[in-house]
Amino acid sequence: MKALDRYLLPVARSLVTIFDGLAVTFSYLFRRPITIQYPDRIEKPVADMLPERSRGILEVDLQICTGCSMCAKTCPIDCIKIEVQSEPTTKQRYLTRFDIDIGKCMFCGLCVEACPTGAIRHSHEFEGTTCDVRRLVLHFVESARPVAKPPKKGEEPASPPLGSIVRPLLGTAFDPYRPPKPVELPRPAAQAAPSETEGGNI
Amino acid sequence: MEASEIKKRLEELLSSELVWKIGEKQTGDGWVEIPLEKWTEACRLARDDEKLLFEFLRALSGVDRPGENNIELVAHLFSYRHRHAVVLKTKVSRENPVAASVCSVWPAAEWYEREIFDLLGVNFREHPDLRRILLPEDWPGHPLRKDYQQPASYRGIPTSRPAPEGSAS
Amino acid sequence: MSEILQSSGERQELVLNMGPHHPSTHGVLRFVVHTDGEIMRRAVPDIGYLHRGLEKLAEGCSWAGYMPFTDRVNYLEAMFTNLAYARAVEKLLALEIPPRAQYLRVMACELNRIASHCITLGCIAMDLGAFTPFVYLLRERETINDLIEELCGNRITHNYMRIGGVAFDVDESWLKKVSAFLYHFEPVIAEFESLIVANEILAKRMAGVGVICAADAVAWGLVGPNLRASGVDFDLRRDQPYAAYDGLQFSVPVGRDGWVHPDSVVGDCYQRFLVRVEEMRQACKILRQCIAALPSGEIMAKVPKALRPPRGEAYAAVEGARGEIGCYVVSDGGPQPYRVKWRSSSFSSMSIIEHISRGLMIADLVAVIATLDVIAPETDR
Amino acid sequence: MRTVFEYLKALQLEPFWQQLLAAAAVVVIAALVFVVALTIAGLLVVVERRVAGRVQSRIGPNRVGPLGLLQWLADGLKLIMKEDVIPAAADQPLFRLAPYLVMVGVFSAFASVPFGMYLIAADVNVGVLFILAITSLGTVGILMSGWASNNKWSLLGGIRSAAQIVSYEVPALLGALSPVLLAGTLQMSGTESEPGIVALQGGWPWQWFVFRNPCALGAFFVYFIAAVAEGNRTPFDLPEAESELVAGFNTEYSGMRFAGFFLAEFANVYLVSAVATTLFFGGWQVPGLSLAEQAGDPRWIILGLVIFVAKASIFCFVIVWLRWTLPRLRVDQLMGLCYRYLLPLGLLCLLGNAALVLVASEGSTVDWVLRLLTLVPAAAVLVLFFWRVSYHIRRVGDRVDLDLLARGVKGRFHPERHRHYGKLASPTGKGVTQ
Repeated sequence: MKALDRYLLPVARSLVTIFDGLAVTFSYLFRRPITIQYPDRIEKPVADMLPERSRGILEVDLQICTGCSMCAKTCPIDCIKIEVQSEPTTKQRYLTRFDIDIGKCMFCGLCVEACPTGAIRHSHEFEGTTCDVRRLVLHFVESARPVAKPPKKGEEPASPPLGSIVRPLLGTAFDPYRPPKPVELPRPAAQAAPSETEGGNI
Repeated sequence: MEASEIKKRLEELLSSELVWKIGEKQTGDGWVEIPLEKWTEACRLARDDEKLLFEFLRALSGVDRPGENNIELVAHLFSYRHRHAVVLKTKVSRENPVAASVCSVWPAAEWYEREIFDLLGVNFREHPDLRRILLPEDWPGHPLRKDYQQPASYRGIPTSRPAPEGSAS
Repeated sequence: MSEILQSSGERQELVLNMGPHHPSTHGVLRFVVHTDGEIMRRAVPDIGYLHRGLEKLAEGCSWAGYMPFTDRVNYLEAMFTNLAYARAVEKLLALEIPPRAQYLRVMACELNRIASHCITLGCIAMDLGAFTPFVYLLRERETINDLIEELCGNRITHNYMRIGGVAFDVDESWLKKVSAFLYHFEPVIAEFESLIVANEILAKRMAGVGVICAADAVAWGLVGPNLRASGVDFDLRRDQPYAAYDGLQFSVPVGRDGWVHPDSVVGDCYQRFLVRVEEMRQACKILRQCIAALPSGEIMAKVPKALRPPRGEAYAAVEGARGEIGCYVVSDGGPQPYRVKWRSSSFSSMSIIEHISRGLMIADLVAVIATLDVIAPETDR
Repeated sequence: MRTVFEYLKALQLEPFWQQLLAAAAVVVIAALVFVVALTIAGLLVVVERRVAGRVQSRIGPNRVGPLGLLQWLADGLKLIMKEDVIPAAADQPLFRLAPYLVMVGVFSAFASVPFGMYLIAADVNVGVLFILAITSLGTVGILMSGWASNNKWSLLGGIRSAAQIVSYEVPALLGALSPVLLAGTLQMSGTESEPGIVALQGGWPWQWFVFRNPCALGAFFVYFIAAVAEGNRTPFDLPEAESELVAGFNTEYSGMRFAGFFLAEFANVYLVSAVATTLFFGGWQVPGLSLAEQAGDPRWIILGLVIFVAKASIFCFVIVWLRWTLPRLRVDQLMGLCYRYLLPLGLLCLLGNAALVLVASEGSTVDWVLRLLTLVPAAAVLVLFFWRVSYHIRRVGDRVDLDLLARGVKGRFHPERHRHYGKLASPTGKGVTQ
């Protein structure tokens, strides 16, 4: 009988298990599919769907950036470059360059933790496709801006909505690459002071 | 068994004086220093002895110490039956790094030693199949050495991408 | 066609090049397979295609700056590699971790274990021809990834743990979402079992194939589910408890003869498959206990900003989804790690494939690779 | 006036014009059948991807044409425009010839598939034999493509498929012999004057050959499993097992040639289901009407066509459904199944049929007992199946669209909608319905 068992038992087992497996797959014909038909058939843009802590493309709120370049120091792959030039006459320090190379950034979030005033933060943007790798370097400073004072506890300025700073910089995938315009210091006096760059380890 | 008892046991088996060391502030793991010529014998005893039974080679790693001009071979051992662990270390000179292979003791060591040969350049005697495991056969140099210079290109392929104009570094 | 049939003494041998771009080698692995018709003489693995030099990279980063790189050691188990590195450095610093952080670490790891097992079990079923279970488990994995994304901001490369604790805290709504997921997921495991686990074709394809006895498993350094499937009852979480595991009750599944299918032997592919299905259920049990017993309090120990661990070395091991993930850290007192060595489970399970591949058929080699759960990035680091 | 040629003969033209018109009629009918088979194969590709999608809780192609029904046209165009690469070291003539052989093997078998009462290209009196013979021509094509693409994987794929198709011919034939035995003729369709296999069956299930006696039911299973294996469909799709042999014998093919293999595979799926409905499930017979009534009114013939297509598509669904549920067999298990299980079962059913035909003459009480003996268990299995399906839906919850992050999107995991939301998971609590 042993041989007969070895011959017939697999048949019985396979009939039962295949029957049950087919029942499971057949039951899925009556359930709703879970596909999100990105990018066109979704109720709201995906950036609004992402959770609050989601780490998207970095953006910098220059109103509260004190130019301390703590973020540039903690970044393990040095993809943040900051230049602060001081106006010789008025000793006012100006932010003349704040670039983040999103092509190298690995969205680890260490810079956001290191920033004392919370100027740099992760937006929920992720659609940063471009045809030119040079456009992946985001230049946040167009014209020299005076470096902000660290805000007092009470009255921080209202921070712009998440993603509003970086979305115009990203533009669309087919925008041509335009080299950033060199940023000059505002020149109350006649000649421009020699620039001494501090911070931003190259 | 505690680390010190294991060391004493090893000393009895090897019948030679061994040194037990630990980090600067007594934090981290301590290890037992084994002279290079007794390395295979110590490993075999550690595996076969009734009281030790280290049949599981957890990890075999190499640490390059150009300061003391040697390369350390670090073996983390563990015993499933006695549930205790030990760290054995030996030093290989940096000029002609040759060590005895422990493949005969643990088959797992075969690939670990091939990796140490590949990344640190330590040759192992009587290793069944010593050749590079991770890097291509004709890769110049051993990357994990402290004085390793990354070659500019390999067979005409540049090994680093120039940062796009305007990027940080 | 002449170069195909290399004559090697008595019978000609077909040398097949399986990989590096082959559908059943997960990631980029290559096997030079010497076959005689369908039966394999030897399958020589060739690794290194995904070697990124993570150990060399550590010598260039600061202690805290290396944490994002630990996610990339094994992209399916980012939490476990984070935890291994964090525990190694904490061992060097002799740091005391607040209990809430310990429980958060356990919860994050168990969620990651379920996600990793979903991929593994799905891949095993897909490699043997059944594509649907893979999609079901991927759908569940999407839900876990959403949970983790809400916890730490990233779906795969979490970078959630810090030396001395965790980066983000959880609130009540997140715990409720995890509970809702558990209520939803446990019946899905039962459905997966009725769909494919007991399936006679799958059982016939895996029972008695690629048998690894306990002695071989230990000698070749197999760990985790592969080791337990070979009958060795060892689990780091229970036998050397770390984080908050000592207070939790869970059973460790171990392979045994005739489990679910009479032809199945200890240490064969089918046992490795079953051990992982049972481990998913145990991970749910652990998650339930963590939700109930989550203490309140700090989530980060006091750690100086510029970290300089004292000179010395430390090895910390964590029970990952594929077994023990060890991180051996050497410090010379400087701001940068002197040497970091990753003990990866895929490296050792890859080395045993050549040993057990004699006499298997090509279809069995696919089953062996899938059940040993070899991941290319973790093998090459 | 049953066939086109009788109609032409009635025109009494001179013999020259007579033959010319007959030849033209043959060409037109052949082209018609080929176009019908191509569109059916194309539609089947879309049906498979939709069913696969739905089974895997995703959507499947729904963008090209209404409900994605024109997707196969889009694929066809893409494949036509794609570059048709021929490997340098390939055996050129064989490489080019292989897809045509495989297509000829499958599409020519559609000649004797009875879509309706008179709607059959060639109702030859050896219909069943013709179909089973011509489909094995595909083996030559597959072997040729395996060898010619000078690729080790395709070689393995080609050899495996040759072994598989040849060995599964035998059980397929045995399975197909039972209805031939019950009908007493090889002719597929036939009319009331010269009865064929479909004509001898009735419209109602108890009149079908499959429920004539338990052995006939067994013969159906043997035929169906063997025919699925011959079509290289899962769980027997060894020759192009993606995970092992990359893509088996059609690894090196691209563009129109790959489309040839692809359409041939799906045409074969429809062919198998068409033959299964004809032999076992009373093809185009309209239930409740005798043959004479059906022959009289063309509307009944159209209804017969609809019934035939419905039954055939049920079997197509089953073949597609098998593919997305079952894993793949290993080569030796595949051969073992054929010789150790299908062959003996096929022989047993054939002998059983022969004996029962002797014992139970048409319409006698023994005959009715045998019919009930097979119809009742089959119905019971069906009811059990649907109960099991509802059990699976109840167990995991009828709707898998729980949207965890309340992204307001229909298709995800909604924790709020989960019936146990709000309560923290109890440490020892089991799942919802364990």
